[in-house]
Amino acid sequence: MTPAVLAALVGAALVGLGLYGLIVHPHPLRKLLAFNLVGSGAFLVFGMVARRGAAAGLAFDPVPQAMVITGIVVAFAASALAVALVLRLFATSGRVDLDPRVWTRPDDDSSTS
Amino acid sequence: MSIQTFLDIALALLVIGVAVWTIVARDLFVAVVAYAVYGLFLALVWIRMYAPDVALTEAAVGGGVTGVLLVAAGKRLDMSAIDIDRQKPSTTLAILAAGCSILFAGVLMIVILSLPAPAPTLAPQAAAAASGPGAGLGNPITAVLMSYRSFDTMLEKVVLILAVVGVWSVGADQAWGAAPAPFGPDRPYDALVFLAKALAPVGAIIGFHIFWTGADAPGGAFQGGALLAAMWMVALMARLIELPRIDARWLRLALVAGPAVFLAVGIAGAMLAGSFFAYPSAFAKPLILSIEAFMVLSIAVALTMLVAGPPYRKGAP
Amino acid sequence: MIDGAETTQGGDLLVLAVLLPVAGIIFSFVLGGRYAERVSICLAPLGLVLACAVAAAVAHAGKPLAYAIGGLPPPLGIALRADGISATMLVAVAIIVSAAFLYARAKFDTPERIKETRSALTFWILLQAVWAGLTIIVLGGDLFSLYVALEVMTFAAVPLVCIDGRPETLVAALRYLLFALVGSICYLLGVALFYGSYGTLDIALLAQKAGPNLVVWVAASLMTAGLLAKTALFPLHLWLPPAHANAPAAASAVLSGLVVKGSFFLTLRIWFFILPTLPAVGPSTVLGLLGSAAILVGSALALRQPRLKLLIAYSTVAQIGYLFLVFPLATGAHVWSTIGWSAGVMQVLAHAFAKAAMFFSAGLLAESLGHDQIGRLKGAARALPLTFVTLGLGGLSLMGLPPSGGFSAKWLMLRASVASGQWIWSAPVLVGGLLAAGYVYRILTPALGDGEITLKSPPQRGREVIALALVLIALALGFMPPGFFDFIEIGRPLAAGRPA
Amino acid sequence: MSTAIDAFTIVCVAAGVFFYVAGTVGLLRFPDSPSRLHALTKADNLGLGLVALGLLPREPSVLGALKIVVIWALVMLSGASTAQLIGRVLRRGRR
Repeated sequence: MTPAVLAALVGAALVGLGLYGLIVHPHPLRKLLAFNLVGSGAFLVFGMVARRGAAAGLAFDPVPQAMVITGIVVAFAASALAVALVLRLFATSGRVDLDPRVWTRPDDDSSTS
Repeated sequence: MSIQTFLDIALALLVIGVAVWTIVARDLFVAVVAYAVYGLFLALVWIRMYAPDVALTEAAVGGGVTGVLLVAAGKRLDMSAIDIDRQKPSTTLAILAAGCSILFAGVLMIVILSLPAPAPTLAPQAAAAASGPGAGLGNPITAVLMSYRSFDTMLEKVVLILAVVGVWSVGADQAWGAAPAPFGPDRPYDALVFLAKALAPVGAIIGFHIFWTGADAPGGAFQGGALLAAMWMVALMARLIELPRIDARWLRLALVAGPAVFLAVGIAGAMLAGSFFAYPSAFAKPLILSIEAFMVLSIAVALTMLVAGPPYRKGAP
Repeated sequence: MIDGAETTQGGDLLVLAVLLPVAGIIFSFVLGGRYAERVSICLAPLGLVLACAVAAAVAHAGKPLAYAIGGLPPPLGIALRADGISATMLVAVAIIVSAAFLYARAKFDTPERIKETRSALTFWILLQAVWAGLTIIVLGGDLFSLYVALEVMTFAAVPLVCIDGRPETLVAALRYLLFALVGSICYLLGVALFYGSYGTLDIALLAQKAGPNLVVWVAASLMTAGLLAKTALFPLHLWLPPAHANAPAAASAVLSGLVVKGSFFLTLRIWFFILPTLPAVGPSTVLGLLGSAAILVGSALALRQPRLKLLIAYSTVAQIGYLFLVFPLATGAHVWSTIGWSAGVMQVLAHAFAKAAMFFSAGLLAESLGHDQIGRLKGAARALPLTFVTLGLGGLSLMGLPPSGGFSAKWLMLRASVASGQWIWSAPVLVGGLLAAGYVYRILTPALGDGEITLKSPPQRGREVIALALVLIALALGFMPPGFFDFIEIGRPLAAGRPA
Repeated sequence: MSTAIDAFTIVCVAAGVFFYVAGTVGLLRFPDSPSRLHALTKADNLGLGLVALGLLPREPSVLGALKIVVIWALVMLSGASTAQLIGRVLRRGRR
């Protein structure tokens, strides 16, 4: 087994681990951490694909590596947006539950337009 | 077993161990710190995959800036975790989740091991193209990002702008136009001030260096921009400088500079080189470097503003 | 050279169609304030003209348009392509987004003497971003570009949901974001596996290379699962109703009518364009069953909602279910699969226009009455006649009664299920129609009855007309000439009469 | 000549690794946070310094050697500042 395949297997394990965290943890920030684990696991799979494509004097295929760089930046932007939402939710309501039952009021009269 | 294999396996176990810690940690803040540590180890894995560019990005963006973002948020949300963590997941849910996750990871592993060999690759084309007349860049990743997949790279900058708009949009109406909340206390520790004064200029130079060598060696706009953002944040924490108002014209211009110049050069390519986003072959390298210079600016500003959060005014709900 | 890798005549139009909204975002962000609104309003007609030009060029050429960006063809470069269905979607997107721009002006204008407001600036930028994302999704020829486009759409749609800042909307937005992000990562894993197998992400090249093997099955399943989370197909629909019901009406219309169709469109791309020859009876049946369940569950829940916007949002869950019947009804190179394909496209269009019109009307109703409680609508039809005409006509299309696009779609679905001998799929179509009649009836009956209604503000004729215009398009879809159904087959592999 | 350089490198790096191990043992075994911090910073500064010193003669270009020195200096700077900050937090916590 090459280091690249090993890393991809680690990536698969990280994806599984992150999924578990996403399902089990109620706190949105914990869910976000779990999502980031899933994301980095997926990037490792890309990394293996890049390393396996080593050819023509290059130690890696640059195309998937370029995609990982794009992906990392996008994942960071997503984290920033999620953090802003969680902090605002906490500031306006004092709680961060995602459970919809907490937020449904039987006499909801808010007019949304 | 060679020593290198041993080290690889040890690193793999370490990464998984820290990841498990992130998931199972009791305390929200501990989990966040574990994640920041995880980002650093992951950068080592990327080095072992012969991906120094990704390792730099992962260390700077994935570990560093994301770490700052999450640690700051974790500190402010510590209180919120107390009542929500009491809702322990039921054992059935936990077992079900574990089963699903193991199944998912298992299938993924089987597929990874059954990928075809020899692996398909675009490396020869990319290598030829990067050093060819079209680009003249020594770093094939920069060539791919800035020339062959320039369309994706431009869109990704648009994503960053949208993320900034999204983060600003959750602020209070009354705070609109103001600066985000400051990074640190009004009277920062002397040690931090010293660190910022000593580190920020050196770090900024290194950031520019990483961007500049990115054309031919590992590095580039993302990594350089992330490092500049980190240095700006250090200076902000020490309150050497203050965050700009979000309606400042220069801030808006800096945020769009990268994609806007990219777009302009792309459209000019239609007239000068016969195709949208084509570079005239004589000017390919200088054009790419100048686009990247604007991108470094946009990335550094966007990352910092994303960590800084929405505009803030005392007393606004 | 491979077909579809070279730039064709008229390919420039595709790049312009993508760059127009992107430039709009950049200008709006820099100029700020009320210029964001002006930029949007100026660009909308240009976008519509471009979309029509693309459609005309595709119809004229009789084959897909393509543009290799930077003159660098795939696999190393990226191509944009427009075939029959993407040109059709492009026009629909341009019309509905333009309508949303016009409709939103009343609510999201920047008042005089204020330089810039939070909701106005962000709303206009984000709505243009939704437009940009959808444009790239329908024209993109590269699976990774499509990933970035999906993210553009997510980053635009999520803040739109919580633009009014109440905690409920923030929770809805956060749930939406988490679903969408996990969906993106699943999609991305599939992309990695495709690249690892074939060394390209170009749709046309993959279509030539991909064959039935384990990696392809898993990659396609992962991508489909991720896209289903974004499309909100049952049982991944939980995020949709609160998100769509809480967004401002102009945004809800675009989210419900178009954004969920964006990720659905990519599932079509995977199964009908990349893997058309796969013996996909199993996956098609699963998707058909999930769709059927969505129709039943969504409709049943719509019957129980207390608020009009929630009802319409649950109706979206049901109508999304219909879309997935296209998989069992159009997979493979059968004579009847053309009928199934036409049915699917018709359902996409009819639902997009009808649902946008209904959300516009629900927004107007809520502004005029100060609430949207269905229990308190007694006599509202007399006070807001035009709004209720629109709601009624939209309901007509949702139920599948003639003459409407909804009727054509459901009629074609029934025909395809009969022609293919898969009678089973006619059951959800028929039951769904009955349930839809039930929930439309729930809105209209009290409104048409007697009752005292006090309006907080008078009806706004201009905005009512915009909603009415959209619903009239939904009805007009029922009269599409046969040429239209030939048009949407352009570029589809395995289209009837020309197997690959 | 090259043997001498090799020997120099081996000695320096081995000594550096020794300080790392010692620091890590201290981190794990010392009873309270200030003494753990003490062990850690000493190990980092000295250990990394020796490793850097050992690698210096192997670097062909002056620029490369300069980079190694800068890395060492940066780690010392950040290590010292972080230790200060952690120490401050600890003192505040005890009060």
